Amino acid sequence: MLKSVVSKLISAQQTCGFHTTACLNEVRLLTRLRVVDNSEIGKRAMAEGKPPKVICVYNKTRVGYIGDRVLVAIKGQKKKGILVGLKQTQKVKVPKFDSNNVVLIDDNGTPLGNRIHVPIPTILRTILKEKTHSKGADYTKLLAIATRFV
Amino acid sequence: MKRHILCLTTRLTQNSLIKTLPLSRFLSSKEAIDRRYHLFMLEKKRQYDKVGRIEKIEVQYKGLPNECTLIMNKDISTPYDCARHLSQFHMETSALALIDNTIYWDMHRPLTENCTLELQSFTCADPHQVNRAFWRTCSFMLGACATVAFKDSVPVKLHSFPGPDIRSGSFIYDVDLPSLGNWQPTHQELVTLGAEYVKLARLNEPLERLEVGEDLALEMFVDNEHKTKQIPSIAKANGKVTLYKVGKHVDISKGPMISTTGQIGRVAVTAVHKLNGSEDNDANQLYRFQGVALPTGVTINHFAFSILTDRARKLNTARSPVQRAADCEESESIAMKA
Amino acid sequence: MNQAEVSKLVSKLRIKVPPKHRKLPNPKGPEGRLDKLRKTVTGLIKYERIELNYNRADEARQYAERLISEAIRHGDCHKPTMDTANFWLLEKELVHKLFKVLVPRFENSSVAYTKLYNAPKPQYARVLDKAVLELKGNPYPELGNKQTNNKYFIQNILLDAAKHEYRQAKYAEVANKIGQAGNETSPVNTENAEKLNEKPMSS
Amino acid sequence: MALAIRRSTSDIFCAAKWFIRRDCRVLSTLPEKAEVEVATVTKKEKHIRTRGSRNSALENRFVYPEFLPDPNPNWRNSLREKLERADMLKRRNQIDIPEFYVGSILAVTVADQHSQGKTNKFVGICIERKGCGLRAEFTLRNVVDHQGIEVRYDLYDPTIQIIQVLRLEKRLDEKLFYLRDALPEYSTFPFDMDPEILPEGTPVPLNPVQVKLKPRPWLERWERQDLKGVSNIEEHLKEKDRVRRELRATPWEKYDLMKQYRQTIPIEDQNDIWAEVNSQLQQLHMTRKKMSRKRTFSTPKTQLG
Repeated sequence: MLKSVVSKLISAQQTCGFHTTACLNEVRLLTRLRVVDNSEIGKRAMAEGKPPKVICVYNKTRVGYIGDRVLVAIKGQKKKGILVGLKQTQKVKVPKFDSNNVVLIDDNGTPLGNRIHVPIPTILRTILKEKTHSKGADYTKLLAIATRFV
Repeated sequence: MKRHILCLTTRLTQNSLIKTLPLSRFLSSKEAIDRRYHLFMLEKKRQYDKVGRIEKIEVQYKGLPNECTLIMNKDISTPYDCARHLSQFHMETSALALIDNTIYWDMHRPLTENCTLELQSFTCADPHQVNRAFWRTCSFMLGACATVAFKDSVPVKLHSFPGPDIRSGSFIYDVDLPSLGNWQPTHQELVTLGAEYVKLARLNEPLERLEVGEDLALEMFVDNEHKTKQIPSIAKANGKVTLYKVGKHVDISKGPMISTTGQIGRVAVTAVHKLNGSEDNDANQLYRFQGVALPTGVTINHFAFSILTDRARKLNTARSPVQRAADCEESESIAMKA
Repeated sequence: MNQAEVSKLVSKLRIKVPPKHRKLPNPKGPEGRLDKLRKTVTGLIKYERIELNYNRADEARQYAERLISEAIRHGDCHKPTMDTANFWLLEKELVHKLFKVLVPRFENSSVAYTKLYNAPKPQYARVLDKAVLELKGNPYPELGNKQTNNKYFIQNILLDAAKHEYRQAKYAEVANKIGQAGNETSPVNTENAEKLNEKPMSS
Repeated sequence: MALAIRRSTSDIFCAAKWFIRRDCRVLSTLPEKAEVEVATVTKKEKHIRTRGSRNSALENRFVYPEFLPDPNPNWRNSLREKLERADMLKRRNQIDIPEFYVGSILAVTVADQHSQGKTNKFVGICIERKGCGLRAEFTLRNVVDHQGIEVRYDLYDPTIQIIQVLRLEKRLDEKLFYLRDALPEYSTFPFDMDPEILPEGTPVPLNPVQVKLKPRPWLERWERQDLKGVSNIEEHLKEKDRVRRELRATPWEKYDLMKQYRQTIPIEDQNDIWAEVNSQLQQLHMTRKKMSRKRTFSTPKTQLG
């Protein structure tokens, strides 16, 4: 009896039960990222098909935006990285990438690799400069190893 | 019974010498109504049979939805039949027919010759004659209402009603109530009269017209001394008396009248005034019934209608049949006019 | 902010178009909604005057207007318009009526092709609003009473007479007052009072 | 191979380039071409053009769609629209905003405070044009170093320095979002591409290329969108998807006359708008044409030199 009523209700209501809006593609906890530098660990992780996962985003909203520092789990290790390209819709003139790109760094902000093989958004220059404090980590080293800016 | 009445009518039409049956003087009002109704129907049937071979006439209809020519039966078809050929809308709304742009014709009166026909409703461009017919019909219906509203113990003798005067604010009927000495109706009684009126109107009866000879008219109104007095002067012109019938009620009126009683919409019987006439008149218990009505489809604010009813409560100053000594003739002339 | 569609050109409708459509709730969803409206539009084109619920009438009116304006704009040789007419008119002889009767009727019209009236409903009943939807130039008598202000209508005559009588009574009252005052003070004013009394009579 | 041919032709015959270009493109973009369809489409295009030529002002709607206001009456405001149109014309006086369509290849140079040279150039295929008035925007897509990149630009952004149309053409679809799921060569364009000049008076060519999609998963359900520019969509579908597509199909939508009406600006309104801006737009167009003619005369000289 109840079942039939429920089934009737469901058939009457043709809209699907889940929301169908486009997803936001935000970088949050457990998001898979793509390592775009040529660090050894990153290259191996990508080659094995085990891309790193976000386990912490170092900002207050816990949603990673461009230039944010993240903690990733990569090949059983915890590494820090900087988001250098995002899938989610960006502001005007800021490029939107087809994948969420990360460059691995150590605690001082020095990249683990010595080359980035994809383009980097130019806005990252300003963002990283702002984030660098005189006594803290120096993130601008990352810009030095970039091959191309868009 | 039927046969008896038949032979009675044949005698009457042969202008029999019998003046009045003494019995009929003492008919109760209900019996008198029935008798009048039967006589009316028999006369109507007789006139219908008299038509004989059916001839055709051409009626040129003017107006919506388009002009057309209708082939109708002479002396049988009425403007109402023409309206039935057009639409239900025409049947329900037209109140009066205009023949050849000059003569106002009842909807239920047979057409006699080739003519042009216009159907007039209450909302036509010049509704003067329609309004007069409406007011006349309302008076006529008030008489019908007065005859049936009282108990059998109260004899009711209709006197007459003057020609329609809409600007006076009320339609009236003068009724003789000999057994009621000094009756002043309460509000409840007026409401009851109004309800009776509405009940009659809702029956949606057509108003049928018939022209009869003076003798038959006298025979029909034998129980009503006022009418019998009026009839000779009415028939003076051409020996005919025009009668109208609605339901079972038959009364004298000049016409024309509207199509059906259903066209009377909002109605109120507002007052009954005693007319104080001279002592020598036989109708000294004469009462003037007053009311106000609007056609169906006319919507009016209740406040505006209350203004109309308030005004209709005042004594209508139309000429009273008992005002002066020589009023007898006048009242007849009034009745003739009506 | 959306960009306007440019691939199609449409004529402007002469009716007020609400910003959003009505859903006309239906278990079949938008398809069922259009099915409902198709029936109504077909009925409107066929009978030229129909009575129905207000919501559906208002919605169907827009579609009927669009259909007629498309037919006028493109004519009967335009394949997509024919296709649309075929979809909207469930009875196929009405397609001919649309192109052969309604298009000539409305071709030079500068106003809307349809008319929507609010229909009466019982005062204390919980029913949906009713409406009458009609094509202009239909053969039926008009719904609205054009001559509502005819002074010869019986209700207007009655009210006019009542007003006249009321004024007469007022004038008489005023005249009486002045007359009394004049009697008390001086006899000269009585003439004025009489004049006052006469004036409304003449008017 | 294809690229080589194109380079050489562009170097040698600048004027003859357009005639050969078609063939080049056929080679370069690996189209799954349906010849019949192309023929019909081009015919239709011509038909539209010839029809539209009667009313040139109305034709503006294809070239300058952002001059038409938002069709949603809740967001209409005649005064704001008028002011915006005036501002747009002022901006167009300052900078040449050329005619381009979805599918055209553009190069945009913007003033960028973040970059070292203070300017930033991006080349890509326009995959979307949207918005109206001063908020009109377009999106360019390109694949650089095997990384798909999309950049959104405001059309009337004051930081834009040059908008150059490298190849003026249309595609089969209104939006080219499916390029995100297509093989990367369909959206790869070199940054040093040369502009291709169309001869005077030719209609805007329609590129009938049909792209190949990568295997699933996809970003959207492309199979439900009735795309004409995708060739291999059926290969990747399961039976379930086809059933779902049938279930979700909305064949009645093309008959929903009011839905169409609510998405468009009626002719009468458009006529008012174009009457307001048409003369200035024409004037601008003529001056730009003169300028560009001068430039074309000068360029071969330098090349020869």
